[in-house]
Amino acid sequence: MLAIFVAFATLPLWIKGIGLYPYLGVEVMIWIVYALGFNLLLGYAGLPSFGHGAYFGIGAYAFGLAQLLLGAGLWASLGAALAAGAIAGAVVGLFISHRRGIYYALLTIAFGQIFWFVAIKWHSVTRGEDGLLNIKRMPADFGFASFEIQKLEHLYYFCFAIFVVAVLFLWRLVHSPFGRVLAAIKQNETRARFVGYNVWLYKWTAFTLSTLVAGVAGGLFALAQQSAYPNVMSLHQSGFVVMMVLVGGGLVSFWGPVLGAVLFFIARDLLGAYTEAWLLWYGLLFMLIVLFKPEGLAGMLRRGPVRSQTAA
Amino acid sequence: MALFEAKRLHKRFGAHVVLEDVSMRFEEGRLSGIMGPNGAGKTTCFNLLTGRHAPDRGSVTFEGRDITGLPPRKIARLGISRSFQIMNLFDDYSVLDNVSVASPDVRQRGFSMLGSFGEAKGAAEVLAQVGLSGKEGIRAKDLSYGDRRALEIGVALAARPRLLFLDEPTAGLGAEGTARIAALIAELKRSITIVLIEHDMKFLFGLADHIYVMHWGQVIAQGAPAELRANPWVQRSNLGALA
Amino acid sequence: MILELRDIHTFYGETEVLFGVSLEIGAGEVVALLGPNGAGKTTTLRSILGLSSVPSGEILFDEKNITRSPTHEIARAGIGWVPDDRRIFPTLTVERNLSIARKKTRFRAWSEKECFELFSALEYLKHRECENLSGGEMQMVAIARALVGSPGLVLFDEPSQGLAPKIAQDVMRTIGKLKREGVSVLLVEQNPLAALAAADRVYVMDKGRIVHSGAARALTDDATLRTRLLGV
Amino acid sequence: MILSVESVVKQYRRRFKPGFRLEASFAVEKPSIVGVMGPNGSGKTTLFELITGSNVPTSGRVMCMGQEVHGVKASQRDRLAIHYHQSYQVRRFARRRPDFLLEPAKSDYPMVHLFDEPQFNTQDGYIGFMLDFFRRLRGEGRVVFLCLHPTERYHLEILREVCERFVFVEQGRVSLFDGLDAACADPRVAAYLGGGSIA
Repeated sequence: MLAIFVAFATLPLWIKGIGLYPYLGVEVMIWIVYALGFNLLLGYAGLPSFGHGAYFGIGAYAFGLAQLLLGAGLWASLGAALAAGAIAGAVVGLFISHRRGIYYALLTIAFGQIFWFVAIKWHSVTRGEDGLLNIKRMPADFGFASFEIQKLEHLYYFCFAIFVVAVLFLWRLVHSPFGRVLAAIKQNETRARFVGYNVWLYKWTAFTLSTLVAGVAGGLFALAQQSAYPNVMSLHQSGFVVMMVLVGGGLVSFWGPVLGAVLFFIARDLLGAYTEAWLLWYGLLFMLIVLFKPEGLAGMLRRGPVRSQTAA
Repeated sequence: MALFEAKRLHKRFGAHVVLEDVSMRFEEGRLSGIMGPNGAGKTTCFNLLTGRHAPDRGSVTFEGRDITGLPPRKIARLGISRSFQIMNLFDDYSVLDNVSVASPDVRQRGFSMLGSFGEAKGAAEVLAQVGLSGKEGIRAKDLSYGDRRALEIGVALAARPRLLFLDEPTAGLGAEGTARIAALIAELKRSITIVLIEHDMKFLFGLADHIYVMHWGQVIAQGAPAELRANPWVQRSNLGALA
Repeated sequence: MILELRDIHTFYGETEVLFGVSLEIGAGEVVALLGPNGAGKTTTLRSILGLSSVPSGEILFDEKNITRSPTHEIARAGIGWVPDDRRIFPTLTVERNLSIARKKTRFRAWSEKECFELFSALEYLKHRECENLSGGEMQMVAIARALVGSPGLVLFDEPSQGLAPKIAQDVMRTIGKLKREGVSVLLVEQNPLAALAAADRVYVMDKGRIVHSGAARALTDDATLRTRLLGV
Repeated sequence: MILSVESVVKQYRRRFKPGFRLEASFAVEKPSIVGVMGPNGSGKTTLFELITGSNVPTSGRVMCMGQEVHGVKASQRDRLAIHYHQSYQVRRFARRRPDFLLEPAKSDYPMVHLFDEPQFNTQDGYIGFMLDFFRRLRGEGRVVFLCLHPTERYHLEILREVCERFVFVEQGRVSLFDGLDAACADPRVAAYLGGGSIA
């Protein structure tokens, strides 16, 4: 964990040296937060959600609307993003938490599509396909001091701070009794019921937490991009986070999604420089990994048999 | 009053009737057995008694309280625990974690998101009881078959039940494994009320105080082992030869 | 030896059901396999046919190891099967049911005519759809179907189940005829006396193990042993 | 009167020509255990289906506890009579009219139990428990039908031990006998039993 924090903390100092640019770091961190939150659901609770982009998008819109309509500050806008993600997830969770496996996946897709459709059609609020533009980067006010985050470098460190908090929270969460019970439910839902757990409530909570994190990530995204648009809510964007988690090895390691997100953006920028069809190659890689190495990159890096998540 | 009583249970799945007018009483401190040929409805009966399915008609009471149709988690929290015939363990968890997750201690802290998991109170005792001390760190799926059977009972015990249902605890075990489970159950019998489904007649007749015989989804006979064995047709069968 | 089981262990999922079963059947021999419900008789047949996984032990048929062969190869090697639920194609005629079962093995092929000689009733039924047959007639078709597949060994799973006494006796008599034609038979039965009368040797199973083996004659004559093992 | 089969005829048709025909008319007034025998294809299964209400008679009617079985809601018809085949209960009911037009069953628990070829294995001892069960059902005021092909001597012992009356079905005709000896004395039954090799 320390290595990752150090790497990201020093990233602005070396990233140009390897031919990339600092904004990429912001993007990667946002997607790592999003992917880690998603992995709470897929990797730990074993619940496949294929329409997760919706909550990322809801976070982004909430951030933008809070600022543009209500004139909220940075913290309030981020709070709105978090709350919007959590509330949307909590409501959807009511409808899907008694399901599992393929039915769960199908329902999440259906709800994801509904939100995407609303984002496109509800023109008066979301501005349709154009999205919300001119979102400002407000100053980060800590009461005793206030920091401007207009400049990229400042924005970077603001995102880094949220990134650290989110990662620490999620890491703590998966090792808490809640996280362990969630993993137990993934392994054997029936047995968990018969030793007295309210499986439905755990699944609902996991979904809500994961959409809450997606909302925060979406809010940061709106802040970084200075806009919010429906594209991030589409089904294929939702697919990216699934790919990141699976390629990285979220099923066997907490850090899998980190690897997956980094690899995804490197692939986008490096492969993208050579070919328009970089996604095709990335998709092929994804297929190869799912077919031959379902534990993903994290699984490959481990020597010997895969250690159980419980031993950590 | 019996600790647990089921009255006139009926259950059908579509056109398939699995239980018809089944009544059973399990007295405190006794070991009751359920036997019957394949397809007689023994496991369905267990599923109804432990809340996996709700009966279409009939009632189930525990300590005088009506628990008919309650979900498994509520029944489990009242102090009724069960093991499964087809093993139902937390396969990727260690032996210790399997028992810990099943303990009421962890269950009560289950929504704690920032605390630490640790080892549940009493987990070591349960493991000692089922003979798995020293194997705490092994993953459930890496255990030998006999140890998995023992852990299956251990997970049920970890919930500290007052009434323990065991579904074919010796399924697939050879003579040695069966003897180990028999010794374990004989020991458990002294402290808790047990209900046991079993195919192995020698095993069941040696342990049980009262036996229900099921066939066609109904209780076709019941009584103490000696009473059941007195039947002349039973005398001429393998069961008679066990006496 | 036409069939030899050497210490086989069979599992359903992770549950062991056969604990080291060994048995042999000589060429042209009729062997009965008896035991209570759930003793493992049908599982033994399924293991021979490759329908259940046998991770340890060996099954030799006609001196070839068939332990891990797929079922269709085992059938082509010359093992016929008369399942307890018969499994005849209900919408096809008797004749058609037999013709699709025909195959060549190294053993003698039975012609349709020979089958009709064995069960004279079938001759008159050959154009009937099988769903309109009675239980006894279906059993005849199931046996004839095994024979046109040129078997060296036929596995019978409870052939007299659900049959009227007269028909059940006919089926047992057929087994005697097969023996005279050099076909070996493994017979699983609920009715121990009828099976003992038809068999040369007998194995008794209990809880996934063989608990007795010997000449059928000896068990028929030894009433004490028979009562102890079979309850009759 | 627990069960009465009143001039029931079931006429099957094959390609518009009359095919198999079953005729039955009998009554069981008081709780009892009735043995049922007859060659394969003689109509035993059809008879059982007519009694449980899973098969509709061409004419005549089946009355159970004073109710005509086809007048009772299909979902409750198993409270009159139930059919067991080997180890399973079979419940499929013919529905000619929707359930809400039919009357509810007056009985809460089935009064007629039809056991079709239960598997009796001498080795596992369940025979004794099954026979006790039949007797218990009769003791509780119900009627038990036990259909069994006696292929071994102990099958006859079982029938002799528990059955008071016998029904013999052959080629669509139903005959009643009081006691096993009376039944065996009938030449058709003797022929069915295969010439005394087990009797």
